[in-house]
Amino acid sequence: MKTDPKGVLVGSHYLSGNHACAEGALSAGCRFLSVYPIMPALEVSERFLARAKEVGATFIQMEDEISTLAAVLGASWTGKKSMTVTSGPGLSLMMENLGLGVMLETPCVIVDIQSVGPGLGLPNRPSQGDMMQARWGSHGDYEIIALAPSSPQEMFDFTIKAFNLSEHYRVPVAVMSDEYVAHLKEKVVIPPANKIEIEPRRYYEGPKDSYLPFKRDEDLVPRMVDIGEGYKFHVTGLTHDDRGYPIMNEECQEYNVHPLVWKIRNYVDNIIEVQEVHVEDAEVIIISYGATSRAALKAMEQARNSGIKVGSLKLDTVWPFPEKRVAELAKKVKAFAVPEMNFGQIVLEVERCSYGNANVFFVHHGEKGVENTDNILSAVKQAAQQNSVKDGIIECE
Amino acid sequence: METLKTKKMKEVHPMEDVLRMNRIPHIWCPGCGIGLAVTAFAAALEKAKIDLNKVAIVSGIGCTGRVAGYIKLDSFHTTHGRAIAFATGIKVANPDLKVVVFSGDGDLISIGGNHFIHAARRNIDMLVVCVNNFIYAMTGGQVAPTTPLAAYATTCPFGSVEPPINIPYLADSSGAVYVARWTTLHIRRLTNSFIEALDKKGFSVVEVISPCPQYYSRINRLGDGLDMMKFYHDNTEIRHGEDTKNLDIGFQGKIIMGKFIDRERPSYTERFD
Amino acid sequence: MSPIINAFAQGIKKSGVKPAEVCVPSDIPFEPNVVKQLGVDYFHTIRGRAIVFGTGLKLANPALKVVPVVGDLMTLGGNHFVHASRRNMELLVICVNSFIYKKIGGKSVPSTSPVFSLYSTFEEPFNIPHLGNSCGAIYTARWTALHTDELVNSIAEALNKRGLSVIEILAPGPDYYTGINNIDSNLVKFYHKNSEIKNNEDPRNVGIMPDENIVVGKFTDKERPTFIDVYNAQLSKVIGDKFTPYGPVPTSRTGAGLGTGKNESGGKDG
Amino acid sequence: MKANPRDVLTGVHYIDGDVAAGYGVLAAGCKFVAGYPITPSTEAAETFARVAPKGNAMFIQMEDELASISAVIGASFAGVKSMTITSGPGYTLMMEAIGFGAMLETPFVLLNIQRGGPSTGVPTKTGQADMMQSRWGSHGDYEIIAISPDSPQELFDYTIKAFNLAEMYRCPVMIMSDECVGHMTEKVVIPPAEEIELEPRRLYNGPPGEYLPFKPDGDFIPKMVKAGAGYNLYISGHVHDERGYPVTNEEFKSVYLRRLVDKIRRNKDKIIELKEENTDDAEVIVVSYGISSRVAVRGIEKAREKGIKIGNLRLVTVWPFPDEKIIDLAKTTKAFVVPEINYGQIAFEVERCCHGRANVVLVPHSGAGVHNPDDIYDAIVFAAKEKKKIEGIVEYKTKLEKLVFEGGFKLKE
Amino acid sequence: MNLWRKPLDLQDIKVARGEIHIIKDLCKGCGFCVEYCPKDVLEISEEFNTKGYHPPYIKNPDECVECHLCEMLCPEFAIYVTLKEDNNVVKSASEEGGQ
Repeated sequence: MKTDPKGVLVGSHYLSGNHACAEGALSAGCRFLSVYPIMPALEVSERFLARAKEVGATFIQMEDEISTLAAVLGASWTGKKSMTVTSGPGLSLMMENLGLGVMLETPCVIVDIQSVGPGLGLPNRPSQGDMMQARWGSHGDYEIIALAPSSPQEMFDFTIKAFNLSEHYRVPVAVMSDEYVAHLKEKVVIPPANKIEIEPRRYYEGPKDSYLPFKRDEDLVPRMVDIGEGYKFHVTGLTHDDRGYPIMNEECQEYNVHPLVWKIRNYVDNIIEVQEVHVEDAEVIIISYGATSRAALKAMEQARNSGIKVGSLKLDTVWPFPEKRVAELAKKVKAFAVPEMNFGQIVLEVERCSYGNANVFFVHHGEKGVENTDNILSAVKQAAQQNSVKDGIIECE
Repeated sequence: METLKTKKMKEVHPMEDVLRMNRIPHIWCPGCGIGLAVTAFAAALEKAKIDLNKVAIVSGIGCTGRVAGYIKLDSFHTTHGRAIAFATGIKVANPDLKVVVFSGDGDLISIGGNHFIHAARRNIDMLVVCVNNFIYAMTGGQVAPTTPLAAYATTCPFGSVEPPINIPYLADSSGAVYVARWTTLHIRRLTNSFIEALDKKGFSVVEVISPCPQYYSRINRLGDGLDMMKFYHDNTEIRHGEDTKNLDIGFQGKIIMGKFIDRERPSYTERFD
Repeated sequence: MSPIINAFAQGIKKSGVKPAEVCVPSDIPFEPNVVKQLGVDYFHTIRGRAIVFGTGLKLANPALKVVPVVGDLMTLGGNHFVHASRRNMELLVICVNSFIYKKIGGKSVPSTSPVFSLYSTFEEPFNIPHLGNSCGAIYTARWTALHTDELVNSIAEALNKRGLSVIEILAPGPDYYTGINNIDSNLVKFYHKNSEIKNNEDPRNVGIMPDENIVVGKFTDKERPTFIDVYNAQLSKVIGDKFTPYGPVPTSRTGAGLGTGKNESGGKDG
Repeated sequence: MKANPRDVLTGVHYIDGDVAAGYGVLAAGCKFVAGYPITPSTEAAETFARVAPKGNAMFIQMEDELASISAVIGASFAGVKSMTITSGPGYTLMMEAIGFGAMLETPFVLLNIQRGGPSTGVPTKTGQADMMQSRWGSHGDYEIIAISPDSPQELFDYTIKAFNLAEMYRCPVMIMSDECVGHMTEKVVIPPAEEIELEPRRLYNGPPGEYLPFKPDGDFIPKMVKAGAGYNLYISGHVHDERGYPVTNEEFKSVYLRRLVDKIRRNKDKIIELKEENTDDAEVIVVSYGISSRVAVRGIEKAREKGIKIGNLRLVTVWPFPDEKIIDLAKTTKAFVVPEINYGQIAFEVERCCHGRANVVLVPHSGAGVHNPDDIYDAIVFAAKEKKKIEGIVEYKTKLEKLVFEGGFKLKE
Repeated sequence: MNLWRKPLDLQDIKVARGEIHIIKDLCKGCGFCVEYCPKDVLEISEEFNTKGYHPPYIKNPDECVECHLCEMLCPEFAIYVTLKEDNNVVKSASEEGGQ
């Protein structure tokens, strides 16, 4: 399905990541934004609000982040594509309703502009410290999709993609950006509406009285209806059956929760997207995502110039994690270098998926500036010289 | 009796249009008043002459939180305390809908207190039904912000030490446009209140005082549901338009009921446009 | 130093409370040198939780004077304010209200984007004294940052109240990104000029309305037993002599505290 | 330091896990508990509320979980040991403040009686699906300690240990129990007070002028003072330097943040407690924690009877994860079997530390119940027979899954 | 009826008579209907329903004046009243949807 041209600001623009994100949302057909102001995500809501009237979108500033996501879930059930945007502390507060979103299988998008944590941290400095939180932050078992854009253009593209994934798999999708990308200004090309493919909502189209809100299709995703159409359905955050009625036993828990996990895990190949450069002959591969991939690609070029065979694997989709691809590559290469703006999160996943076939070097990145490649280069050099596989993650000072 | 038995399978309650009869019997204890609040609400829905397809009901967690599951509307059982926030999203995204939040005192006033006062301030057009049974019953009888001073609960084994909140006063001071309080015994007046409130544009609050025979009454030795109903009969007073600051409820003290606030204020969606 | 901090420092001095006993949990950043000059203990908490952080401090050591200074009292922390007032937790809540309202007194007021302000332009702000009063606060007052003397007196008075007191200070500017020192002086002058003092006014009537003068003054001043008073009274009633009252001996005017014991947990340092 | 006899209900009790935890809290010298009712953890809070006046302690039921945890952090800074009690959804609400507590290096304890999730899930029945959340649930980088007891006796013992660890490492300590243990009634022996060793608060005694609230001692951990004692504290949830003043310069970010993770990572050996059985020459090792470890014993015994060389590794401390131990064991064993009441959390950690040397068989469970020991036995047999190395986790298909998804089954309310 | 003056059309006035229907297995025996029936039509029976509660039975069927108070005061939706003359009020079970 093509998108509604009303929200698409066709042309080539010079936009910050945050503004590109707002444009991406409007282009994807998002018509409801609920926020609580938090640095460094403010510009998304400003841009959205400025454009809301002409596009016919709704904007509400709620009293806290808890209610923000609750309102987004409510709005999504009225048939509007909905989104919220926040930063680390806000994401922490949203976790409970994220769980509700997973349980009600509500499509919605959460944009997280990561800043340094924990606690109040540094609200105006980039970080990638919420990556594990996006996957594990709410209680109970679930799977989620998280994308990591590395430029304003990707902020635009990935926001649209996030809406599409979210409608297709009926799961909240997180766009895990960071302060650097959010405030970085670059050229963003917005294609015309007929070039933007969007995923329509998976509506139920049967007789009204036989609608079952959690009856799963072949691909384990149930179909939705809007509020106010006379379906009179019931949904609950409790463990429920197909009708959405709570049942408190082991069998129902299995029946309800296992498909929540399967509907993502069984389709990882369709969901995951990675960008690979020079991996064919690489001895060392830099695995990166979000803003760090900007430095990673630069470091790769620099290392190639100095004669080290380095490749790059950029994770567009961070969750679900591209386990298979990393495992394949691990057999071919000597080592992975993983630069992250945290003290080790995705690198643990890389360690897990390399199955002892390659060394894993962790580069604590960002101290000298996000685009600085010194640390990555020294890690890459170290990695290229290391011929035996060591136990555990090797941390580069 | 014989005839009743033979006809039984065909019998349907007149409220089956608005209730999910296939889920009833419900989970509430014998003598619990939540069922009465639901009866009154169901009766009001039938009498209010509104398009039932356009009504959404949202509940939080707790005994009253289960109400959404028994009413045959588009119904949502959400997280603890977030019913109003969830409903705000529904209402703002689609202003054509009538949104009702049906939840308990702990859910709406304790953990959801912030959403309650903010929705009242914004004057989001919704009806909030707060069933007040003075205790957290679903988790086994913990002290609630409505538990009267010196009443017992499991987390205040020596009597509650916190003055209870006056829900109508809180709603009034935050800007609600319609505030009423009834007990479950005053079922017809409660029904009429629901009808009025459903018709009202803006944030309306109806507090329903309800017996909790299994926890509140048992811990405080107040008898069963029927005893509580008799208590309501003897110790209530109707005072329409009473100043909301006089509506505190003491332990086994007089309960003042009535319609206290009925005013006009532009609602959120009106202001937004 | 900003007028608020100045008034706070003088208020502490005037009240006779030792600054070392004062704890200030706050969600607005204070400059380190400001805290040094005040001589208090300062905690920069997460957004909206200053009051509950203060509740923890107070209950763990009832000898402390806890003064939550909050910038977003009524947004994230609204519920905590309601319930702390209801419990009558012994706190002095200083609410630095930096709402930005588009039009006051017929004149246009400089306003940033509505996303930055705590209230969107099409929403009515809370009447904080009224809300506080309705939930059970024993002392409510509102001043602009330029009502210096009144503010100092109010702070000094409220510091010696037993129970939840709330002082709303109208001071556009400070929030958790710009800090307490960053006051928009033009706007606060404007507020000061367009305000009118009405002490003991019914808090119900002091809502801040567009095109009307802002009512400032002291609105509520009453006595009610505090949370710890009621706790001690109720438990001694139920348990009897075996019960050791919690906290230090209250210098009670309300007569609710019956305690004789000393506080074991907080104690010596206080 | 010994426990105060007034706080210790010495004797042999027949109580459930929640109550045992409540007694443990008091015995550990905790003087402040803030909580909010949530099934299935309420009994612990109720117990403490009942015994609190005996120890001159304060229990307060706050308006929500956000308030509870913030009050607990505040109380800890006022100088008393404090804790909160919750379950899944409440735990999730506490996430922001847990990170804040970690940032301020606040000693406090959190008891999480896990239930079936996600969202409201199955409130009255068990689950173990918050394990990863306890480590990763808040934003930013931090480390915590998590303990998983498997009996009411352990809930008592490890509650005390949790307080000791919290005071020693100045970090949040989570007791990740579950509904099954919480509501299991067993014999609990409470020793006399003089046998209970408590870790006192690491207080600074020097003059106020020289005190730096975040200046670490040799072992990475700074000393504390009580609020209101004249030290003119400046404590900030922002990234801060040793004085507690906010740092805005990015270059110092890791200088001051690093210690939050290092103080746990470098003291790992001292923190981690494991229970091992026959792991030296085992061909298959069962790695389990909490209630699953008790269920696993049945499967293990059955496997042993059949002549399989089987080892048992029980994680008492789940976080920090015993990486080195698993790495070592992976060198000698063929496979790990990980039964847990979720669809794979700790199993991922085991897989990570195997480095491809041993297979990892996950025996999942939906929650709302415990494993069928036969499932664990079958998984052990499978793991023992499997000759080749399998990449990735082998997810064992449980009897429950077959029952529910393979034909003819109808859900009953 | 006690009337202070006999209306002229007394012959034409009919007091509405109701028929009470009890769905016994839904009853939890709270006794609200018995207590608050203005005409004392109902009484708790000795028999048990499938859940082990004592449902009410209709003691004085002719006394019912179709006031519906028992229906309104039943928290279990287990009792309802129809007008005796008009049996069409009873709806068919087939309308019950959503199963």
